[in-house]
Amino acid sequence: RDQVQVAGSSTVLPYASIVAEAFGENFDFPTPVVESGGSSAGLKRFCQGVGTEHTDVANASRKIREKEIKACAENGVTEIIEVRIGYDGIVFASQYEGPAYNAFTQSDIFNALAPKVMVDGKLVDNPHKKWSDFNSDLPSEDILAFIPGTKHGTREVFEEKVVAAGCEATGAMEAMIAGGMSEDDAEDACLAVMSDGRAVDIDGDYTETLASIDANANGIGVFGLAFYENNTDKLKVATMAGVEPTTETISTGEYPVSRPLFFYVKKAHIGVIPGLKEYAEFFVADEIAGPDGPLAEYGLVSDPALVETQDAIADEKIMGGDS
Amino acid sequence: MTDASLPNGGAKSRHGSLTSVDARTKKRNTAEKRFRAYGVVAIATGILFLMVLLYAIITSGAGAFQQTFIKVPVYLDPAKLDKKGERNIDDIKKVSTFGYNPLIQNAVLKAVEDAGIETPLKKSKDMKALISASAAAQVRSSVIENPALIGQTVDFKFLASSRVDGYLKDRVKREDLARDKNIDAEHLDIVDGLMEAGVLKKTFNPAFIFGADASESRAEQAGIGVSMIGSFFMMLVVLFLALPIGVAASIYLEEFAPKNRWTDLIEVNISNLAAVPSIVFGILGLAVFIQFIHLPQSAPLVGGLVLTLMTLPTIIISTRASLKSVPPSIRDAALGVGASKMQSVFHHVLPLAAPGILTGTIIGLAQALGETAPLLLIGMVGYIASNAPDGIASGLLDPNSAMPAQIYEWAKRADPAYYERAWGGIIILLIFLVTMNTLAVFLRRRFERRW
Amino acid sequence: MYDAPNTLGDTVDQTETKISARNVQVFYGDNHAIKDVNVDIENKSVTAFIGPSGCGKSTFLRCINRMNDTIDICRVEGDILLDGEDICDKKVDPVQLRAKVGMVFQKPNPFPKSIYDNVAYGPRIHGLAKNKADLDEIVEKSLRRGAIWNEVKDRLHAPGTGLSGGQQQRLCIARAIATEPEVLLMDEPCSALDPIATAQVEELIDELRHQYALVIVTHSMQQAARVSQKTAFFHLGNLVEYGDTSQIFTNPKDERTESYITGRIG
Amino acid sequence: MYDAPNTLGDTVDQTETKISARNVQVFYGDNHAIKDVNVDIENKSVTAFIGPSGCGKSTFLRCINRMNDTIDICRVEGDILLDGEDICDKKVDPVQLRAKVGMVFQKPNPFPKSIYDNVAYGPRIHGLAKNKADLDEIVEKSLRRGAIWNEVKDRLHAPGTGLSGGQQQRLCIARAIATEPEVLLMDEPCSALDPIATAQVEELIDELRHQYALVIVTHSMQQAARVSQKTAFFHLGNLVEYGDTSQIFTNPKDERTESYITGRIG
Amino acid sequence: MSVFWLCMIVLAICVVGFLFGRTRALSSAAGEARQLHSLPNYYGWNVAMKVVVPAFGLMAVWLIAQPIVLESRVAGMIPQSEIKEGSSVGLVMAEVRRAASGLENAVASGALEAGLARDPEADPAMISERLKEAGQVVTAEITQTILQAAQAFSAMSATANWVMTVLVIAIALGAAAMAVRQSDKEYKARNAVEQGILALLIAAASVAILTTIGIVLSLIFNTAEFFRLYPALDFFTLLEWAPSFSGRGGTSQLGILPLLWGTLYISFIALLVAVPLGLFAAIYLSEYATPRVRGIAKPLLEILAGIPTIVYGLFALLTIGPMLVSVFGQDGLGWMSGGRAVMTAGIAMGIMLIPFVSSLSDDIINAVPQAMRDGSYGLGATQSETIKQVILPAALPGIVGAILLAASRAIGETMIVVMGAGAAARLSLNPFEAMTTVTAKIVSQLTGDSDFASPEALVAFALGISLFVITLGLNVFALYIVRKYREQYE
Ligand SMILES: Nc1ncnc2c1ncn2[C@@H]1O[C@H](COP(=O)(O)OP(=O)(O)OP(=O)(O)O)[C@@H](O)[C@H]1O
Ligand SMILES: Nc1ncnc2c1ncn2[C@@H]1O[C@H](COP(=O)(O)OP(=O)(O)OP(=O)(O)O)[C@@H](O)[C@H]1O
Ligand SMILES: [Mg+2]
Ligand SMILES: [Mg+2]
Ligand SMILES: O=P([O-])([O-])[O-]
Repeated sequence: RDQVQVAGSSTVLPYASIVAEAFGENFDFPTPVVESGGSSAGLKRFCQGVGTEHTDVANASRKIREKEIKACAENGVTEIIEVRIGYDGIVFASQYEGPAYNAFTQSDIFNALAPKVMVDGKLVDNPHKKWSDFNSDLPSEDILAFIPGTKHGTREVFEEKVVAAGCEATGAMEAMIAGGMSEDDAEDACLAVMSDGRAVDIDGDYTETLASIDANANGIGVFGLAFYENNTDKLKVATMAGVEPTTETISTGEYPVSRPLFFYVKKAHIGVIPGLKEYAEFFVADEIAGPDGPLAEYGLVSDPALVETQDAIADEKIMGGDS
Repeated sequence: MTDASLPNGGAKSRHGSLTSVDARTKKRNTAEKRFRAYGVVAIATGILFLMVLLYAIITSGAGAFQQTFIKVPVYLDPAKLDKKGERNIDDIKKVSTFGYNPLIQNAVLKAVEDAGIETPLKKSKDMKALISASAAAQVRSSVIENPALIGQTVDFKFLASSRVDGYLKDRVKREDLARDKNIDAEHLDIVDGLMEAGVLKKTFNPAFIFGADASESRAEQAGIGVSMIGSFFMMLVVLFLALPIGVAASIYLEEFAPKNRWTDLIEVNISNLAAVPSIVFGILGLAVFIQFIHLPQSAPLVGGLVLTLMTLPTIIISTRASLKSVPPSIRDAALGVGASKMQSVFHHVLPLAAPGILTGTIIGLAQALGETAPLLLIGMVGYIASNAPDGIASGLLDPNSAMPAQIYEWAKRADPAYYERAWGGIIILLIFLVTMNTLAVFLRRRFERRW
Repeated sequence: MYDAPNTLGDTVDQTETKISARNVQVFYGDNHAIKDVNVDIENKSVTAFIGPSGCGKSTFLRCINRMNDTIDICRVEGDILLDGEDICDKKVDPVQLRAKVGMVFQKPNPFPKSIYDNVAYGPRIHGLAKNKADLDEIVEKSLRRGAIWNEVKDRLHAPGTGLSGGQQQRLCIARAIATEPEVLLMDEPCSALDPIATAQVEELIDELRHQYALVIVTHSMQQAARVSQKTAFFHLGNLVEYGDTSQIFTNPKDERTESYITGRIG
Repeated sequence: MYDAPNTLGDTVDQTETKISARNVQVFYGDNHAIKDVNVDIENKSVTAFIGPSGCGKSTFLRCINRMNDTIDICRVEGDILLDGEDICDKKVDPVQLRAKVGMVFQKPNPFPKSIYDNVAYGPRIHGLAKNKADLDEIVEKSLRRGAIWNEVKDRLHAPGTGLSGGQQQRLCIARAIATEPEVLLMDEPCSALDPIATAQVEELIDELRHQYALVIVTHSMQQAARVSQKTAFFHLGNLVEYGDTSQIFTNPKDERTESYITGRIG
Repeated sequence: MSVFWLCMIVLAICVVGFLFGRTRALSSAAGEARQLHSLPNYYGWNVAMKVVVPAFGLMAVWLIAQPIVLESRVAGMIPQSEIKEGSSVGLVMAEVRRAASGLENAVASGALEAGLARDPEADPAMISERLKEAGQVVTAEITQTILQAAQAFSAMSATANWVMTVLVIAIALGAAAMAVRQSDKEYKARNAVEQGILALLIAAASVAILTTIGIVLSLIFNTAEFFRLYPALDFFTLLEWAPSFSGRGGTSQLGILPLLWGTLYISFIALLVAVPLGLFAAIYLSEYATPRVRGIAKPLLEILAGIPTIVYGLFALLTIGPMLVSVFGQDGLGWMSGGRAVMTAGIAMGIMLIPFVSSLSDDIINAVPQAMRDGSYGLGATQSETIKQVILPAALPGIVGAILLAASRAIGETMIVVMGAGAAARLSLNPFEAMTTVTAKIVSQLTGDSDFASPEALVAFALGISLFVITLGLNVFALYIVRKYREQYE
């Protein structure tokens, strides 16, 4: 095998494909093959062993987990280089011509979608039917949200950074604990989303969310920033807690909903698979992953700590080790 | 002996004139007409759905076959491209595509100025939005191929960026531009001007049919050709493995295998394999072909093998059904003149079962041609921008994608230009399918007969 | 015991015409199988079609209940009148026609169903039985008349295709008479039967004759002589001679007929 | 013209046994179709099987070339020796057996191929023709012997399934003799044939007898008397009587035989 | 000698053997083919078969075994110290192989002298430099051990190749000679060849069995792992499907029942659309339509099976869904709240499945002998009565097969479900509600973001096995039905 083999997250895939293409154009190495298939599947193949029949790089839209590292090690994949390439902003958008969903807070989303909410200081079964039922600034439209399905890592971010935050902000969490729940249970309960059809899980991709929004004027959808930026003719974005999602607000951390993107390199393959190290270095080079590079242009929120990452790759620094 | 009593007159009264239809016959005839009408309705419904789908596909995808190009002369500045001036290929190679961008942007700006277009965009960097990011690579590779070009002004035909292309195809509207950070209204003024000047043209784009995939940011460059070759090789593998293996297995099970619990089990098991979700075949393929047999990843050969396993049940089920429907008297006739069982099967039964076998093949291959999920696990879905393979071996073993996978990828990508390409890809996939089917349908017609 | 031709049973006096064919031509593709045949078949009598193999007897027989419609390459011209009505008329429903004009085929073709269902099939579709008991009775009666009841009464629910050749033939006869047609066309109904069974079927034919018109194709001159009142002799697609059976067998007008019945042409 | 039984042709002097069946039993599922049959069939002679419809003639005939193997529910017990070798032996290749023991089935079953290919099939798979011309010759000769050449010579490439019933029957006879078997089993070969064609086929049988062993099933006592040297009478699955044809027809030992040939039991 | 040429030589021996076998058999019968036991060509094929099978068999075994044996021997030469931390013998061996092939290629292209390439004392740095110049891919500096290993590897594989070539050719020739000697007029060549073909047929049939074994094996270990992490009882009895992310602890509810219900419901609706439409279409095509209409309509319908499912998914989402909502939604009957519903997906899937039923059934119906139809028409049955009562029962096994195939496809479909019916699992009787299927969840859990060692991801395998067992049950039932009602014509 003489090309680098990459597999994993479909969120990272667009960026990886841009890099792979440029890599193929500028180096004599063959263009790497970048497969999609999901973070989990990518890491699983990555961890299946060392050797040419296994992939060299795994893209992931989340950090590798402890259990996975352990599984990797059991198969002999002990040295892994972790590379954070930047952040994915997660935005709330709706039909451009649709109702005026211009500004949300975490509490709004919680009030709209959680099964139990605070009404007049009491924890009750969610009585809200329309957005305006709890926030008069929002349009008087039936609540309908297209949220990522449970397969997506975005769902986790959505639950923790939006729903749970709203839970806390509205005081629902306190009320739950006061109602006799343990703190852990209350935290879990805070993540719940109603399943009566107002929150529609989308297991597919953002295109599917977009199609759903197209078919439902009153719906709001959860998108990646890059996807939104490419479809501004159809979508309008809402601010979250008063902050407009842009690459700048996300990279400064002002905008609250985002997640880091990673790729993992199998160190044992460096020096065996031609071009592997060069690819990894190229990926995080300033020209590519910097704030003016093509990745940022496409919608990646570039990592302020990019230099550290570049150094780490140059040194082939592995996770949890110091070699 | 025989019952001597005659039927008592009932028979006569039952039959009237032939032209006057009695009530019961009327009822039966309406039932008949109704039955026949169901058939017509069923076929009409099927074809109506087909037409609706085809209409949707063609209207959404036709645009993908045209592309906007910009023709500009580019000055290949030696000061930028070969600082040492030695025309040493290694030095030239050191200049990356990023180094070529300014040259191209300058050239476009010059073309804009030459065309006499009034625009507030004066900087060459502003021209970036007009042309495809592929331009730099295009220039770089022609320079590397022929370093002598350095220092000359060479005419290039660049792809316009997907937004410009979208503007010409009415996908990008001026009203929406305020929010689009990729392109501004002023750019569109330039586009209008360049079009008038004949520098910018929308023409048929063979690269869509023959080209390779491109990255997310270059929708205008992407083509389905290479993945079509991937599909082609996979279909070859499927056809040359699934058809013979499927037919052979069916012949064994239907004609030779002893009829006992074991073969019952196998029979049920085969029907059951048809119900195994295709992605599970992907899991199997990854484990067996890649991790156990060490075949290369992302290879059409592996894809073909996985799809073969997936298609086998379809072919086996249809073949067995048609073998079963050959009347036993034909077999007896052959055995009676001293043909062996094998000969009777191959000479008589198989030709009579051929239409059903071919139908199974048509449907099985159609399914295989359109399948994505198992390819996800053996690495054929994603960004696989290989070049067209240069032989059968490399066609089978080099990384490649497949048409449905390519379409599926495109449909997910953010740039709306990809959406159009996805439908365009579907058109090509269907043409591919129809070509494949035509052959089989033609063969099937030759074998059809009633006895 | 099978000696010179003689006519068994009483003669039927009425000579009402049941079926009359006028200038019937049949083509299989280019093959001109029936050439300009004119014939009047009488009601309440048995007409025998004789002639060498391949001369067109079955083809003509199949015209009478329009079974040739089912053969794509087959084209029928001319008129065939049943009770004065043209059966080829567009208004005529072939289904009704076939209910009136039953047929026993040359090759026995039992349905792949039980023996019972084979016989019950016709009565069921024509609604001849009011209830199960009625149907059972019809089935039993038909099988008895078809001279096969004794052989199958213990296996009525075994498949009809598992019978011997002659049994299948009788089953098909039973099946045909179960629908009580007015005209019964029988294409070599006794070809696979032993003499006794043949005699039983002939008895059935003679019995049916009192009510219906029957046309039988046979290769046995004796049989024709025994059971039929009229005989038609076909040769190479032509109806060579048609007349009273006794006349045909004792005093044929055409020399081809004579040659055939004396065994000189085939 | 069809008068009392008499044996046509010269008698053959050798009485070598070609086939001998010992305690043959056949079951179709629970149906005991052949009961303990013992019989010796002589070489270079014609043996006729007679008996009422459904008595097991076809079944027994099919045992001789193991065609019953193809019926799932059919079970054969006992020994059948061909030239002293047990044909049911595991070592015996049924294919070779069937090439030696040809068969004409009761229901004509031409292949859905051209008439030519129907006949040429056997010679082709047995390598009987060196070249095309040879094959043409074999086909023509077989069709001539099958008394059908004149009717089909202009349409050799038309499908065999488009023939009339009697023509199909003769085609199947031609197909069977084209492979030149040593033993020929014919299940009612003349059932759909007119007297002339029947006479031609009988002539063929008589001709073949000088070289081969033939077994024919027939319902025509006259035919049995005309062509066969030995006759076996089956009844309800039993071989009731077996002996010289002349003896069986003139002086039957068993009263069932007598009843049958005089037309009393069926 | 390359494998390709070796194959060619074997094939050549095969052809020659074929001719010899044939000729010898013929001459043993003095040129009279009829004296032979089998047709002359069978003698030829007999020889060909007897050459190909052992020769290629040996070659295959050798080619599989050689690298294993050689690598284990070469691997023995590599000291443990040479294998870096985190690397493996496999990776080092990959380097050895690459170096070996680099050396060979370089020698072949003349960039390196053969003597130098074989010199174990050669300077590895120099060698790698030369190799790079020769355009060979070398990734790391070649160390002395690797170079020596590579040289040994080259040498050994050259010898091994040579031995294999000789052995294979010898076996081919020997087998050919033996088989040709066998070719006597008494020899049962046809039986031998047919035995060979039968073996091939059996091998083909066992592919299906091996596939099953493979599927079960590839699912079973992960399933076991899943049941270690998650109680089986919950999996089979919980009425809820709500996976959460394992990062947060075990609050996932992974009950298969709602998914199973969705699967059956959606498939049922799909079949409700596809079976009547497909069956009536098949009946019309085979019994009523003119050959012209049939010749056009049948292939047209078959295109439906080849349209990518993503198109059906979009069609469901954008056309069928809104259409249903306008009738059954809030503005209409009020049964439907969103476009995504069991109905939506079921209808789209049904359309896709029409040709599965129509085309296969059409062929089977067409194969029912005309005599059956004649028998029925002769009794005065109408065409529809004939079809319903004679033809369909006779064609039953094939039609059930076709329907099963359609059902299987419905069960295995994902894209249409995800886009048409949604991703949320629900247990409800209302066909206008969103539900999802087992297959859709297998795909999404397998391609999702959750930790691959977590029950949320592993559940995909358990779902796969459960579905396998359940469909097996359905198939057994179908077989039973077919056996019971089958009517076998002659
Ligand atoms: N395939 C079969 N399955 C079950 N029973 C059968 C089958 N074939 C024949 N039989 C039965 O076996 C018995 C003998 O049948 P066989 O066909 O041998 O009769 P036959 O003497 O040839 O009669 P015929 O003169 O009518 O042809 C009959 O009772 C018949 O019903
Ligand atoms: N389906 C067909 N296609 C083409 N030709 C046919 C078809 N059926 C019959 N023929 C031809 O038409 C002519 C008359 O056939 P028909 O079946 O009427 O003969 P028949 O008198 O019934 O003969 P038999 O006594 O042998 O049954 C024959 O030459 C025959 O070959
Ligand atoms: Mg006839
Ligand atoms: Mg019989
Ligand atoms: O494909 P994802 O893992 O990014 O959802």
